[in-house]
Amino acid sequence: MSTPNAPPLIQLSDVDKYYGDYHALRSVTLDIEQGEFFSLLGPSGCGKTTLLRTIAGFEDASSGVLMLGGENMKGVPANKRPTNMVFQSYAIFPHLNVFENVAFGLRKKGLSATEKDTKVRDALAMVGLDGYGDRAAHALSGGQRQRVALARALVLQPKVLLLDEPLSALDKKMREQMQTELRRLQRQVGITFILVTHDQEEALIMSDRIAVMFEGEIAQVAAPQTLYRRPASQKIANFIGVMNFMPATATPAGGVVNVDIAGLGIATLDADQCPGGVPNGAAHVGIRPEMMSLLFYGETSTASVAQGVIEEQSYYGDMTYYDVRLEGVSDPVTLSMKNIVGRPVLERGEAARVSWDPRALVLFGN
Amino acid sequence: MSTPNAPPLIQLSDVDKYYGDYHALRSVTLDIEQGEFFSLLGPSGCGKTTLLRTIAGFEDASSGVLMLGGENMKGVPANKRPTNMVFQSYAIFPHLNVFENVAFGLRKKGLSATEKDTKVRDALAMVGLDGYGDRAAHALSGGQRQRVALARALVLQPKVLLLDEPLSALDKKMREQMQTELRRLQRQVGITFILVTHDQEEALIMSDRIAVMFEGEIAQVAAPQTLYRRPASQKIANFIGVMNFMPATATPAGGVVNVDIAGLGIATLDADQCPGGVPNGAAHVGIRPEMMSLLFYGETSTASVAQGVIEEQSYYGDMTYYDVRLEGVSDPVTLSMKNIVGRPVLERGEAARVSWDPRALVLFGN
Amino acid sequence: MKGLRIYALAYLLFLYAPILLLPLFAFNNSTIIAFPLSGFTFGWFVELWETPALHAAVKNSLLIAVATAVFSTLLGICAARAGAKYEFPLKRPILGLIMVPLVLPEIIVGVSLLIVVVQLLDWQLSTWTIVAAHTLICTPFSIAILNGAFQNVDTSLEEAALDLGETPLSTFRLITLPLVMPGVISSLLISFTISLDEFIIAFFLTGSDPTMPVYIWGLLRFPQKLPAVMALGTLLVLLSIILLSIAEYFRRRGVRRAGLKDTGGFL
Amino acid sequence: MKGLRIYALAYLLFLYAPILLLPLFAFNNSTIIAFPLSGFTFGWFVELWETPALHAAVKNSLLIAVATAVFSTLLGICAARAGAKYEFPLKRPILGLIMVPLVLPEIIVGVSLLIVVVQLLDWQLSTWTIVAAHTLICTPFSIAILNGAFQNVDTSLEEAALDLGETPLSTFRLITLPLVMPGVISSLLISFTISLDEFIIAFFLTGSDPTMPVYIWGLLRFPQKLPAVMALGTLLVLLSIILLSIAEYFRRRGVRRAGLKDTGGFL
Repeated sequence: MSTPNAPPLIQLSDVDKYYGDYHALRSVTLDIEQGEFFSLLGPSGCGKTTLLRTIAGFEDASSGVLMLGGENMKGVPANKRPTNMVFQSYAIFPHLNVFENVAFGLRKKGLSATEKDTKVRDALAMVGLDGYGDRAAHALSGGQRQRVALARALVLQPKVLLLDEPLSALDKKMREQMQTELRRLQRQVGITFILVTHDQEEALIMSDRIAVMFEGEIAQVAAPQTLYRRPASQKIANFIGVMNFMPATATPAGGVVNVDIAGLGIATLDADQCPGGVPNGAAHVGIRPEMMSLLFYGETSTASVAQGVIEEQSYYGDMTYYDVRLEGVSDPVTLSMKNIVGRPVLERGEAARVSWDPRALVLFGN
Repeated sequence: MSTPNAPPLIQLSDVDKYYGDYHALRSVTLDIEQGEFFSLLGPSGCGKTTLLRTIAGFEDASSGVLMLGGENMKGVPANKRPTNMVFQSYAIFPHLNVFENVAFGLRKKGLSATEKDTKVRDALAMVGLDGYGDRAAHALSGGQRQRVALARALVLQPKVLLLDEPLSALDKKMREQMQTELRRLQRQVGITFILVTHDQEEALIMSDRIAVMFEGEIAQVAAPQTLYRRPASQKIANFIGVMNFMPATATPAGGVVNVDIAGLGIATLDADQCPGGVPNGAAHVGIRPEMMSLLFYGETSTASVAQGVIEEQSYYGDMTYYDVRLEGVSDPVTLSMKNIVGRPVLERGEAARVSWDPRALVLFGN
Repeated sequence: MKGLRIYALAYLLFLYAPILLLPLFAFNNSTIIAFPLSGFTFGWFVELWETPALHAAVKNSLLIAVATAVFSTLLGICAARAGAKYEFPLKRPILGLIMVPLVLPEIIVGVSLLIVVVQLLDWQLSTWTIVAAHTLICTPFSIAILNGAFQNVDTSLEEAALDLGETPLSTFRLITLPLVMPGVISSLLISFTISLDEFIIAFFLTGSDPTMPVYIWGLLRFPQKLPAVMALGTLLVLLSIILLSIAEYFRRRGVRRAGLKDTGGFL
Repeated sequence: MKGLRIYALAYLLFLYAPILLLPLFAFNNSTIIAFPLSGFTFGWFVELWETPALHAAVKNSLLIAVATAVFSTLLGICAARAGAKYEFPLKRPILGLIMVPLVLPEIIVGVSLLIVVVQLLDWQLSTWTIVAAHTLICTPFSIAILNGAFQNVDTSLEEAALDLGETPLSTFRLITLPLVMPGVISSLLISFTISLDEFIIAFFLTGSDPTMPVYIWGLLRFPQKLPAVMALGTLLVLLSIILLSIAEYFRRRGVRRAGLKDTGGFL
């Protein structure tokens, strides 16, 4: 992270982008700090890749200003910008070996052969590919290609490293490993990383801050825990994980909000439980599955409790997900239980008592 | 599920399959019951698809016997077997529309046009595609193709429905939805489903029983909860979810086993905590991440407790995963905490107290 | 780059000028091919229409082209299916050797065919000897096209049909054949075109009935027939454009049906 | 299906018999082409070697073929790159029209070229008029091949090079060109072969120096020269096989490099 009074490394003000009639970016305004791990998260077609390519210089903004390191980037082509990119396809040059790929960007730096050699070697060591210099491009696995792409970009010590869904082509185990490594690498080199992803879990794990995008617009910018706990809208809440919504009536009452949840009664929420603004009248309360619990055989709870029946059960090994139909509530609610020793897994049709803490509720306007 | 004394629908005895020198199936012996949702789970190249294609009749076993509904399938071609398959690519005929695709298998059944129409309509309704009959094949989304493939197979009312990684081409949300639907469908039609998958989560959620395969061999056949809680080997434990392993010394003592875990002291385990057999001497104990807990500010526990430092933290929204270095233990252990209201997320470097229940330990021979 | 591009464009225009001149002189009211143009006429087309010998040559050429297209496509289907489905010893070299006529001078093919037919087999030269010869030079093209078409058929579609109760034969009829149909049509069109255009083999093997190119060759002895040749050429350019468009249409449809990305290749 | 396959194989053998007979009579110790063979000889090859007029024709043909290959490939690169990279009005029709000579009878092309060159432009016929004409008929092939090659180049590779500091020009030189090289070599080989084999255009446009096919045409007036033609044909079959193998090698290398599945297409 930067010192508090340094100017942001990247400043986007009112950036719009049209392709013909299609409005790909809608007045995007965003600051990204020096040294941050920043993610652009959204469904496919939301404009996140267009935004990344605009920063890289492959697309020109139709209007608006993009400042990078204090300089206006208008008319500066990709090859003159202090950014480097890791492409979704990795874009490893197939006719060059690993060393030549990594050394490619150093061609015009006027380095001696020894300096070049050292730099490439260091970059390969950094991504865990020591000794792979002579390997042909087509002999690399997916994970290795991705590392070569990283080394090739990082060897130039850019101000910003841009990553376009770099992990989407990898299988699950490899993806989890690379997530850890990318985080470690970013802490090590201290360069600003901007990651484009459609995977909310990936964004949550890796980022310092996340910008959620829908249809060319930025919907919310926040740190992972804030984004998950206090999503600004139902749409965001649904995109970042799972949330149960129940219709309710909200009555603001000085600092707090009284909420009458259909079928479940009254609860009193703090104003900070309304991240999208305090509603008045018809509203929805949301609650995450892990914030509700099943009470087993005579367990008691100081929190709110309701009676219901288990409608569906999914055993995931570490967790069990239940769809529970609560008395008086129209739609079943989904809740998750950690499978610890001695805790049974209930089956479909069994009666269930569900408890939750009103502090876990989030209130949204309709 | 079948009545207890009915013979198994499918019986494989000592089935081997060679491709030239390559030994794809190694003496597979397996019974699959009438009405079961059975999964073949394993990494790619483990022979699970070969096994499925052998049951379907696309591959001939090199040796061994395959009985289906009490009949030996030797020499019976795919078009004469009472099985139908949903292919990984869905194999929707691109030159036929949805109705024609579903009606394809009915051609030789000698049905009247009205009967055929009713059957196809019912099959489409069952998979939620009412009114899609006129849709061209190329105008379908991935999820819709998969439904057409299901309807096309189910309309023939096969004894066994074979599914070759049917969900691997779908995105995450669609995959989760189809998992629920496939389960519902199987309960509804009561046909035996055999699912091939490399996704352990998918197998756990959907199956009545799972066969885990490695390198052409069946490693374990068990119900999901048994498989997850009592894996027969470290390899299986690692493939089905995550498990921490710690070196230990085992001393069997009549019915129970005394275990000395390096750095953590003595524990006494039941014989049923040794699913791969009771070891004597050098061994490993394993424990799942969700079976360990962090103790916060002054919390106490009746279970075993150890001191440590948090080395890595991953915030997933509903859960937080911690890598904790415990005093006296060589490798860090991974544990997971549900993120409930009021529970803080600890950062890297913070001190941590970890508790676990010895009943959660599993003991493996070396 | 820009300069190079303009230069290339100019050169292309220069190259294509002769073809652009065909219609110009086909409608020019003068037997002498020279600028300035002297007036507009349909006369040369009328002359074509009123020449029975040309009609016979065209009919003969069409018959040969259709027969060649059918034979070479049938052979192409057999060879491509064998190549796509079966493994046999020396598969690559055999399929490679089939391609040899593709790159052999047609005059050599013509001469050796003539020797075989006349000197060794002592057959009468006829329309069918030309068909056999044209099939020889068209088959490699058919195989190349159909190879691509058969390889693009997803094996799991054929397996699905078997799984749904069809025999191998009915699977081929109901699934494989409709899927390779765009390739079949491409193959028919291209063999047809090659056969229709081919001169030297037809010249050697022609009996009493000349093909259209051989007939044109005969016309060239008479300078006053040149404008009629230009008119005929214009018609052939039009026909070529139509055939190309049809072939391209089916190629694209095939690509779309197979769910592949259009890589814009032509053949 | 089995019976049909055997029939197809037999028919293919029958079709290819004339080509298989070429080497047979090339080494046969008799001026008469007939069975039974009368003895083994290298004589016809020696005769070829000792004919200076043939040497001149071969040299002329090679010069024309090399020049044609280079020109049509250069044009093909420009057109294919423009097609792959830029959008311009009427792009599809223009790229389509470039393909017209591909399906036009060569005799028509030959005649109209002759008219343009001799009657309209009043140029001397020379080796270079043949080169221009051959470039005209080879360019469509070059474009078709190079189109495929350029479309297979992943745009992100070019973007990556830009991103790493290269200019568009150096990106073309360092990335694009090496990646389309297999296509370039294919295009060179195929234009070379077409030009080397082409007879009718060369026949019309040839000045004092005949090309090899035109020279062979001349030989055919003398029946006693036939075995020498067979020997020459044998050499050309060998050359064809070598060229085909090289082309196939580079095609496969290109496919492998681009990381695509080999769909077994030939061109």
